[in-house]
Amino acid sequence: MNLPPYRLALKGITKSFPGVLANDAVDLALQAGEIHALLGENGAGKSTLVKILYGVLQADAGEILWHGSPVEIGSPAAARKLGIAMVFQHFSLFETLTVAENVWLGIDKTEPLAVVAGKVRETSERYGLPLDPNRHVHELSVGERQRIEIVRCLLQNPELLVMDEPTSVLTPQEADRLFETLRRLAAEGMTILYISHKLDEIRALCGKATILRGGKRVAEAVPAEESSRSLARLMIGQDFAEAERKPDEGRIGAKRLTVGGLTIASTSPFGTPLDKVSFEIRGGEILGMAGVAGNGQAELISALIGEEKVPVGMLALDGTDIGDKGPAERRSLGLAVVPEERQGRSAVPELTLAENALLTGHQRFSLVRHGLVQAADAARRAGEIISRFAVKANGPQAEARGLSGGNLQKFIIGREIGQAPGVFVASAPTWGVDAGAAAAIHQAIIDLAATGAAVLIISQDLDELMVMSDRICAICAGRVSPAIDRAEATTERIGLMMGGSFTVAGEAA
Amino acid sequence: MFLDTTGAIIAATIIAATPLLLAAIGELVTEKSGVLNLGVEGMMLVGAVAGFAVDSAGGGAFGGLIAAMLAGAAMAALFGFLTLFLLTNQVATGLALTMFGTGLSALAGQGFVGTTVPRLGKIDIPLLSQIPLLGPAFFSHDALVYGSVLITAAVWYFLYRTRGGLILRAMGESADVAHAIGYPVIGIRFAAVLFGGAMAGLGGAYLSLAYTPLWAENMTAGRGWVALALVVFATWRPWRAMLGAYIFGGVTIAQLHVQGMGVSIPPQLLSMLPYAATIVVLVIISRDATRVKLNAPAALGKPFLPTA
Amino acid sequence: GAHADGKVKAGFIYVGPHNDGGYSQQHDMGRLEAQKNLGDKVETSYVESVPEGADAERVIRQMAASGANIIFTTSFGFMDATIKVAKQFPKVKFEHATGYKTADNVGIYNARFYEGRAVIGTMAGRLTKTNKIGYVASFPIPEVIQGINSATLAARAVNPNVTMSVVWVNSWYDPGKEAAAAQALMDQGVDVIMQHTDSPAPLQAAAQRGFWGFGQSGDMHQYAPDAQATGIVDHWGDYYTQRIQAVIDGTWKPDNTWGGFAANMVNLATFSDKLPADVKAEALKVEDDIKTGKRHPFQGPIKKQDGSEVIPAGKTLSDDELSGMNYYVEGVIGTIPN
Amino acid sequence: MSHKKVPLLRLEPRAETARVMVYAAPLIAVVLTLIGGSVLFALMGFAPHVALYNFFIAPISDTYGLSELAVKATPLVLIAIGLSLGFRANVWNIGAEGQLTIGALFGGMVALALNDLTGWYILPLEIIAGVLAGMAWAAIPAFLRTRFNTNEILVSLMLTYIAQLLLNLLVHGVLRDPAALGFPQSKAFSDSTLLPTILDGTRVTSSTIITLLIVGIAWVVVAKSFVGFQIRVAGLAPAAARYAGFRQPRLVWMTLLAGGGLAGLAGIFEVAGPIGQLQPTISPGYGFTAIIVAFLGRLHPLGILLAGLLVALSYLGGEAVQINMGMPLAVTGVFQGMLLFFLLACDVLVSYRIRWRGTGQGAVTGARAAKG
Ligand SMILES: Nc1ncnc2c1ncn2[C@@H]1O[C@H](COP(=O)(O)OP(=O)(O)OP(=O)(O)O)[C@@H](O)[C@H]1O
Ligand SMILES: Nc1ncnc2c1ncn2[C@@H]1O[C@H](COP(=O)(O)OP(=O)(O)OP(=O)(O)O)[C@@H](O)[C@H]1O
Ligand SMILES: [Mg+2]
Ligand SMILES: [Mg+2]
Repeated sequence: MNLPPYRLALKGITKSFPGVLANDAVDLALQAGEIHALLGENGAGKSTLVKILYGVLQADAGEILWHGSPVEIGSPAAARKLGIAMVFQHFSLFETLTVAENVWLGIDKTEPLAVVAGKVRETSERYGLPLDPNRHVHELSVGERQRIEIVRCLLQNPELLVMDEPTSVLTPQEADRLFETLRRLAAEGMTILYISHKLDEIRALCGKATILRGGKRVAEAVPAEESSRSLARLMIGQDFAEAERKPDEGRIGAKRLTVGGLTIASTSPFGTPLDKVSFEIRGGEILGMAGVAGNGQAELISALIGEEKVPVGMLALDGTDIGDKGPAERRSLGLAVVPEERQGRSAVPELTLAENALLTGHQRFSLVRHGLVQAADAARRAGEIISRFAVKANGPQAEARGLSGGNLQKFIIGREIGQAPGVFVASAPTWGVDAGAAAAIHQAIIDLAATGAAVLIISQDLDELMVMSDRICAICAGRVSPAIDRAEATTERIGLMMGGSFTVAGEAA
Repeated sequence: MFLDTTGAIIAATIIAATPLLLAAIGELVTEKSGVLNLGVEGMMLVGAVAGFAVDSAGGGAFGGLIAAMLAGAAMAALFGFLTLFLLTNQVATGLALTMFGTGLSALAGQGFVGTTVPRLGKIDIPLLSQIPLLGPAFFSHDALVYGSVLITAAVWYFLYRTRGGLILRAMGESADVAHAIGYPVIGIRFAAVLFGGAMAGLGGAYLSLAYTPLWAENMTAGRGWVALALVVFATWRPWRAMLGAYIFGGVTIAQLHVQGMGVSIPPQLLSMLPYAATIVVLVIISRDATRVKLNAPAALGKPFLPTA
Repeated sequence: GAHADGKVKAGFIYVGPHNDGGYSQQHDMGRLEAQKNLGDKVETSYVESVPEGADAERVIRQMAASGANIIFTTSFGFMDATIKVAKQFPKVKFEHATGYKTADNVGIYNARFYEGRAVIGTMAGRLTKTNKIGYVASFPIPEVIQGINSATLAARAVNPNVTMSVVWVNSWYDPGKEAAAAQALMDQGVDVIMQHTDSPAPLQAAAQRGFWGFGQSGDMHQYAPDAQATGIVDHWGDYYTQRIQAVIDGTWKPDNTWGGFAANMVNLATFSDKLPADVKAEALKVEDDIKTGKRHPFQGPIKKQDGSEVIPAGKTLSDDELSGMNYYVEGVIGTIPN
Repeated sequence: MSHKKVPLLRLEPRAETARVMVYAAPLIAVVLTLIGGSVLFALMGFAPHVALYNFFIAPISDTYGLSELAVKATPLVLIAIGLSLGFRANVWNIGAEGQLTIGALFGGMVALALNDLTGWYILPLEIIAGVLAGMAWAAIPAFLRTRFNTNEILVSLMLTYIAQLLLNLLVHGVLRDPAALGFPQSKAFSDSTLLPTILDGTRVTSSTIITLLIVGIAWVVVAKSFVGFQIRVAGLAPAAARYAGFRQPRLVWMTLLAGGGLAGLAGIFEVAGPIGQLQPTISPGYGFTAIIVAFLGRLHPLGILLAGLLVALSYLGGEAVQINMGMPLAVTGVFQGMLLFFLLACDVLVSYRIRWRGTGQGAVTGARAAKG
């Protein structure tokens, strides 16, 4: 073997957390100019592996070879010095600082801020990722925030760029543009290690894939030669049932959720106000709402939950005005809403699953009597959810923070669906969730709709919306487009709607 | 006469505000890094006694000030070790630090009761100190008064004009993010805590070496708590902390003048004024939630454990 | 009631630290003096910084239970606690300073500090060039008001143009605030500072400007050797010696002692070397006149601020009238708060 | 930013809280305090074993001592219970001292107003007045926080100074007993306005029983009730509380009022109990010490009860070493601080394992196989 040494080789990387072996003797080898996918179920150990590579975590055992020689990567600074850059799964940006300041903090050169700002502008333009270096991060959309991360990496001219689930927050058009950029970078010789749950993307973009399961490297594949389903099978290790929507047979019932001219200011100073949002959903119907994060979804979810009251006449549930009712009252009337933030909003990480069942289930599961919590009942309910939705957890007394993202999401969806809501709203129900778990969640939602519930799914994942929805609309800059039938929906058309090209009835074009 | 009195009131205000300002600036830096240290009063007391001890042992005023900073920093190091390395609750640890500092300073100060040291000397700024009204008000003070303004300016410059300051503010924004991009969060926070302690110590020494050159148990008389309030009052901005300290000092001095002129208002009511004024200003400031949110360190008081 | 070892145990309860450089320290010096005078016949102990709340009773009781034969409780706020514990320990003698409640085994004692203030008032009247004297005061209680009035009367007796400005700092001990109060007074034209608060800060503030000041509680000479004209020194040593001796002798009876110069309970502090000789001589003369009864600090005629006469010429204020004093005499600026 | 070194000491979160450590940690802390205290006392020239005996054993070696422990611990526990509810919900009331003062003041004013009457209703009235006054004082930060978003830590702290000055003003003024020769104190409370003692020869009153009752109630609230659950959620994850529909402002109000009410109750208990009148000083800092008690008790009612007793004992011990050994108060202050630090520090063992350099941590180089 007289090939030049790999640009990067990992040998036998092992990392354990209390109770979990996150990486178990993982090997990985990357060559110059390749785009390499790292695949695996939730909790397979992908992020852990790349954090070790970037010096955020230290492996318990194993070896890292950079251009063939062993290196110790003690900190991100050390990684950057070698030429490794990384875009994190969760943004590592400081909200109250400016774009330039964020970039400045993430690079090691001690150039003055002004110089860095200039370079940000220049680089962002060169790669088609426009950014104003003087804006504060909290003012920016999610897509723009991601650009900061990428530009920050590019400024260091890295030899290896690691991206952990970068496209989950982008519109299809934005994602396409990102892929172009990545291909160009690879062509210029950069190595890219790419993590995503979107298998179509992987197949289009990556030349090779390493697959992790339970912390072990179980396979290597050429994505272009696989189907999404076969890749998923490799990840899960067994076959799984994809969610299926039966053709609509007399499903559509009476109007259950009516949103009419919903206009509210955002409570967060950096949010998007809602502007005359109108739509309605009938029993048995699933409405999909596409949109790039930051276009008013958060405000809409918050208004639907009841965290923010809305004026009379804008929100009705089964014909009853609920605008001035709080979350608990709405829930008892049969409205269940699942926001996209799991840890800390729809679930409390430090509490047990039983207590998390109590969180929203106390009324419809009747878990409180005479002001006292019925702990045994709560545990029983949590147990039911766990078994019905195949949540991987050590029973009802397990703490929520110990669950992987996908499993916690199954538990939350299960908790809400278990309360047999008449109207069910979920935002990004399968965001960052692996294929198997996503299928299970989809199926549960479809089954709920089949019982006559009205469902709204807000998502950026067009594939998900295409599979699930009867009708699809889009949200952009606080306005919601009219819904179109799924039959008429194409990726291009929805992409345009997400970009704001639509006319709302009664408005000038 | 009127000019003289006004100048004198301003000068007295500045002097009364200086220990508050020093302690508040230190705490401001500590809090900007995301750590809430309620032990300012205790650190001030230990600083006051250490400064006095070294000065009276022949170390001179300068030696005393250095000692005060070291002593304050040592107390802060104890706090930092407990809260940053052992993750103890910051509120409780800060309060315990104040109790401990009160006892420790009393113990250390036993030999110094009833003695005095030369008061920190005044430095008249040439020419400027000759200007009527402004001269005596602003340009005829001891070194630490000028020092406190310079420190405020330096802290402002550091926080808002240097990379180090940006890093420090970033720690207070999100320890997790800072850790993820590779900053030694605990080390930086520890340094900020030490700086806070050193400044609190200096503020304490201002009392025992300049304001009233003597040592007495508990001589800070609650000024550490006022300094804490000033930090929030200032929405974590150095210049506003200075403004706040001067307002608080001004109200305190003004009420004494009012009494001296024979206006008879119960002294208790007058003594309430600075506290009531602080509440009023806090309310006015915090009504604009956005502003507060932008300036308040988002991670303030939150424990941080790096994953390793 | 001595112990088996022949020693009488005497306990002291202080409201501040035993070395506060002021009020409590003077009591502690009294304790040490008694200890020295009585040698092995007595064993003394103290508890310091006892809060004037629920804790006082426990500490006093603890002291009694631990075998003390006589207990001196040295702050006004200990009065009721003393009475309560005294009831439970009829064999133990109690002495309470500055209060007014007595019992079969509780005596009271205090010093006529206003006598000292007549001396320093006289000196201040002579020393002021601006004819404005400043007074840093703690709380508007009769004892403090007596001092303000006594000093004002004495000052105006030698210099009728003198006025007295008072600033209440609402604390017995807050050096910073006391200093600020003195500064404020001086900024308003005062050039002699008196104080009825315990820290040397007002005196130091006066010294800083080259003005005269007077110490309080203890001799504050060392804080400002030039500026302390003199001061009022609480002196409890003689009294404590006598009372403990009475316990040793078995002659102790509850008493109400209010002593001044004559009883050696009030002393004058070291005089400044810079003090004009005539002023010093006059001061010593006033002290002597008061000691020998030739002069009373509250000698009629005395007028209130509004000009109304409190006491006509030829009469003096009785102890009862003094104890309830709640007005300013002519020459004091402002009115008493409350 | 340099290469990261393996830190000398490192905490590793436990997968689950360690049951054993819940009880062992305080014991370890006490042992460490005994060792540290011995060194301190020896350095100061006192025989360590005598000092420790006087600190921890002598004060409670007879019934009277035990009764005094109850007297001292009662306000601490009462206040800490109230504060702990708030702390659980991230409501930082550090102004209990002021709420205590106001409770004592207004409860005391009712007592003084009814001083010449007799009747069973008098005590309840003054107690209610005390509680309501404490609540009212805590309502100020509650209102300002819920309405104007104002930081309650500072408002409640500033209000403490104002409360003390108000008390001072009134006892120097309108509430002053005319017979007290101008001294700042009110008339003594009459028997009908005083809490009767429940043990002859001691100062223990029904306040101690009521406090124990409140500890019990608080336990039910915290451990069993839905309100307690809501408070916990609000503290752990405010966004989850909003999502679930637990009304945040209501919880802020509730916990602040509970804290203020119990502090006010402690205040009226003090003046209608051991003090027996209004005077400028009522509390030797109970409101602040109780904050530490609350944390030492891990915000749990039963823990608070134990912590309150321990802290109260350290005060009695401080008095005992002064009387019996002539040890200056300053030394006991340092010793107390040491005790608190050790207790706080040892609590880390409950949720974390301490790792020293060299144990359980491998470097990337060297393909040492490690087991998870
Ligand atoms: N800091 C940590 N402490 C304890 N356990 C952790 C920690 N970080 C990760 N884990 C656990 O290690 C395992 C691997 O996690 P990792 O984040 O690497 O998975 P992943 O493959 O990135 O999953 P996802 O697709 O959900 O992002 C999981 O079981 C996770 O719960
Ligand atoms: N070095 C300096 N010397 C004098 N004044 C200064 C200096 N730096 C800032 N200032 C002024 O002092 C005031 C307070 O400064 P600070 O930095 O605390 O707030 P700021 O950043 O100006 O606040 P904002 O952004 O809300 O206007 C401002 O008016 C600022 O312009
Ligand atoms: Mg991941
Ligand atoms: Mg600025």
